[in-house]
Amino acid sequence: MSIWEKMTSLPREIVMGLVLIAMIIPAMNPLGLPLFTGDMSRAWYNTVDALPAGSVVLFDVGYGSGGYPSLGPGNIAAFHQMFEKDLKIVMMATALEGSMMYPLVMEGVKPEQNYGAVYGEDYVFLGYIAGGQTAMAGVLGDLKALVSVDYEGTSVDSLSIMDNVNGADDFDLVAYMTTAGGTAEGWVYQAYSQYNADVLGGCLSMMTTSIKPYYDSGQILGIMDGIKGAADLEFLTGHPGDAIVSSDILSFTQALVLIFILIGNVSFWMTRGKGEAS
Amino acid sequence: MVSVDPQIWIAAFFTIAATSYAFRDNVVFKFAENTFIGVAAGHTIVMGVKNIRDYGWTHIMQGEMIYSVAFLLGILLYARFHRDYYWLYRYPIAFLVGNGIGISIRAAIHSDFIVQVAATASPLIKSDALGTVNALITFVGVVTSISHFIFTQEKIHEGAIGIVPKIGRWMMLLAFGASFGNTVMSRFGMYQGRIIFLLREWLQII
Amino acid sequence: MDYRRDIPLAITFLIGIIAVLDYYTGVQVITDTFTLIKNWGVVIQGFALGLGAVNLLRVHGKRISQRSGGTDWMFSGWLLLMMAMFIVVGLGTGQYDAGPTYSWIYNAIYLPLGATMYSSLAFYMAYGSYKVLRARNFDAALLFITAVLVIMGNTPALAATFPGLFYTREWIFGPIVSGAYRGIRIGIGMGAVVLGIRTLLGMETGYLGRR
Amino acid sequence: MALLTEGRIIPLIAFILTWVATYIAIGMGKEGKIKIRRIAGLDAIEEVIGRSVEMGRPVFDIIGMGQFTDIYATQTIAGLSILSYVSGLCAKLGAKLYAPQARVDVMPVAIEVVRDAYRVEGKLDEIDVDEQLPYLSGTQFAWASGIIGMAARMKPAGNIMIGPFWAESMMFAETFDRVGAMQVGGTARTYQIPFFAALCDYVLIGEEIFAAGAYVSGDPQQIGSIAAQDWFKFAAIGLSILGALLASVGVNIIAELLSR
Repeated sequence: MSIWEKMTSLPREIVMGLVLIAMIIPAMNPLGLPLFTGDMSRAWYNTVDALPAGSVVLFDVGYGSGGYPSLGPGNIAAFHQMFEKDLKIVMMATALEGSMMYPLVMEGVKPEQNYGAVYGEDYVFLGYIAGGQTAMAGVLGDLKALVSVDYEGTSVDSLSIMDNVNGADDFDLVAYMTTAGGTAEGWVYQAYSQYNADVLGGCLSMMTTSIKPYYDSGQILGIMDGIKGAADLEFLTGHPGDAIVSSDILSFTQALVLIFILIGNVSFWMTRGKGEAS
Repeated sequence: MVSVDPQIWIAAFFTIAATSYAFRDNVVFKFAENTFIGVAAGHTIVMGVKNIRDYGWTHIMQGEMIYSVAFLLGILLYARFHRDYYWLYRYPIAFLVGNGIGISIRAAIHSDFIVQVAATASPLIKSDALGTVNALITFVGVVTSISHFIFTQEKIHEGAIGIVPKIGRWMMLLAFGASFGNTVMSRFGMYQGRIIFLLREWLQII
Repeated sequence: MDYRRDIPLAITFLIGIIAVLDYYTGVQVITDTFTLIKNWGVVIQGFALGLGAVNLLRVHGKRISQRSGGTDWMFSGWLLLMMAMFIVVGLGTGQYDAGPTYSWIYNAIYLPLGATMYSSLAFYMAYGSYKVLRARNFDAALLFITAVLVIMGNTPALAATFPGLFYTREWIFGPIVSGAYRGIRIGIGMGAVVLGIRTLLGMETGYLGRR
Repeated sequence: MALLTEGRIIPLIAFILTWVATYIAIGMGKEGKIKIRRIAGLDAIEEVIGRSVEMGRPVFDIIGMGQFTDIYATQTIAGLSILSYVSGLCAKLGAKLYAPQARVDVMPVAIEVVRDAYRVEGKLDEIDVDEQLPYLSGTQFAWASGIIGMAARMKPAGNIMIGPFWAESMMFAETFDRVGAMQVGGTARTYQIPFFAALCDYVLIGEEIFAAGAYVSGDPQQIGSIAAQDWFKFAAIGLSILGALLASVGVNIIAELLSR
């Protein structure tokens, strides 16, 4: 067996083991490289930045543990910006695990300590609402007919932030972060097509291409493109966190993947016609 | 210093157990997988009950008895497990399907068809050369990729005009490449969170 | 009339039509009716969340009672135990997902499993990219070019050294992705609408089950 | 309050037209007035099965984890149509078919479909559904590892994956590629198409799976729906070209009209 034949089929354990090492090294020794921010995340940042203080945002925590490593850091950065701008945030979850993500995100933002925000006045979490698009339509339609308590069971009538919030017309912005294709499209259908609302969407990088058409046509005003978008938001808002740390990990792992792709292709062309058919 | 918090240790164990599958299927992974299915189902039940309480029961408590119809329909879902009365579950399913379809297609025709076509029907000539080139590429991409999915007119896939759907296929393959590349980032971006957890919270070396 | 079949089809049609009319018309009585339908929908969906658990109980309960599949039944027992633990802690405290004990077990067990299960595909992805991304024919070559360019642009260290790579990546997400995916989006949208209409009209009855 | 909501006149017209078009097209489908072009992927499927017969190794047909009650039902139905076609060819040419199952509600239909195909060829005794259409698991990773295990043991010469697929698509495509199987993949879940496009010898992109399913099944419902969608695609192309040309010379009439 020639060297190229060996190179064309390296054992999976070797490839995967090297990838694991490539993740651990940069985590221990961060490089702190400069960051280029993408169009879509800058559009997200600018849309929020343009809102006057006191504007009300409807925010869907539409992901669970599977999406947390990618979307959690972005969510924290997004909330930093919103609290800093003195916006009021009405949060809900269309994902089953969304209500478990809420405390994790809030631990990262600490709105009481950092911004003097008060629960019930400046932000509220309505909890998980089942039904996907039905839940979205319910909240945007006649909110109080559907929701009467927040996620801890407190009556919404006793929370001042909800006094003037009855449906889509009272939200100045609808934003979501999700791992589900149906949720990403659903908010466009229910918020944009139904109420012509301003929508921002955050999703995993693998979904970005599929919801990009909505961004091009102005149905979504900004996209937070997975971990890259999260790093952009951390950078733009000036609150560096896990996403920027992960940039270094991405550098190492993806560089390694590129090397493997190169090996794969060179060895493929060198052995072409020799063993490929069998 | 390694963590002494039992919660962190349990989490670290499950992180490593779930990762092990990528290298080889094994009994520890099987244990982790069964745990995962169990807790996911448990969590779903908890959220289901809370959902019924918050959005159904509270209404009934406030005297809106009409919500008891929703309770009846909800309970009928479980008729599917009965040998003779299984067909009763079709009533609530029919309700959910009608509502789900109605609520999505009424807007889909606007979001996915009208707005998208309107966005394509925009000037091809922009103020700068790059803008014009980009607009042209986008336009060609839209028209040719739609034409690729026309199945009842054989003629557009033959002869000289057959190049149009073919270009559509090539454009889509280029776009899929971009999607593939982004997915690589997506997966690594997700796993890095676990690495940071293991090193920071469990081993406490960063 | 077959009340096992025709009534469900009529329900689907009626509810779907009210949803559609609510969108296109401004008649108050329709809007009010549809608000009620939506709110009922949320409640029924809450009930539907239990279906999966009942299925699990049936499958794994059978496995345990038959002691089947070598040691498989022990795993089944563990699975049901874990399910029971979450239910007891969640419902028993009366605080559901907002309770501290529930948070503790969630963060110890569910969170690491959920976060790792899908992300460990990263390793597959790495090996897959090595085995797969090969310019073996024209189609694969097209995919290969943009995939490699996007990975390079997404690699912060490379982009910092050669900014052009980052802008190339941004450009690919411009006209190329926009064009092709808009075409795909139009197709998917119309497909969904036509299927929806077929279902409302009772031509598509798969959801009724095949028994 | 106005009877019709403002800004929704064009969407309403489009909606009614879709309704009418679907009705007419399905009627035309029933009368056999619509012809669907043969998708190149179907020829590839024949080649996969022929190759398996030559090599004396089995063929896999995976239809995914979709159910009849979720929004991917049409993809599952397309997958079942293809399964029927594949099992017919396997019966005729003498290839051994494996079609592992993941859903309890789809499985009985799949078994019927396969048995019918073998019955038509008069070879019902050559199929053992318990062995060849096993129920693996309804859980994603358990199902994936079950199929990966089967593939590693049996070294199939061909693999056909048409239906709805999730993250397991990459695992399947990679595993079957490793054991040297020729693959045809197709799904309308756009997120997963890149993996099939990269790994399979032939890929059916998005709606091609519906056209392929309709072609092999000859079901007027499916054929009619495809025709109705085609009419709208022509409209989209026409409006786009006309609109873009007019807009380029400063007449923005189409985009304005569409926003009514």
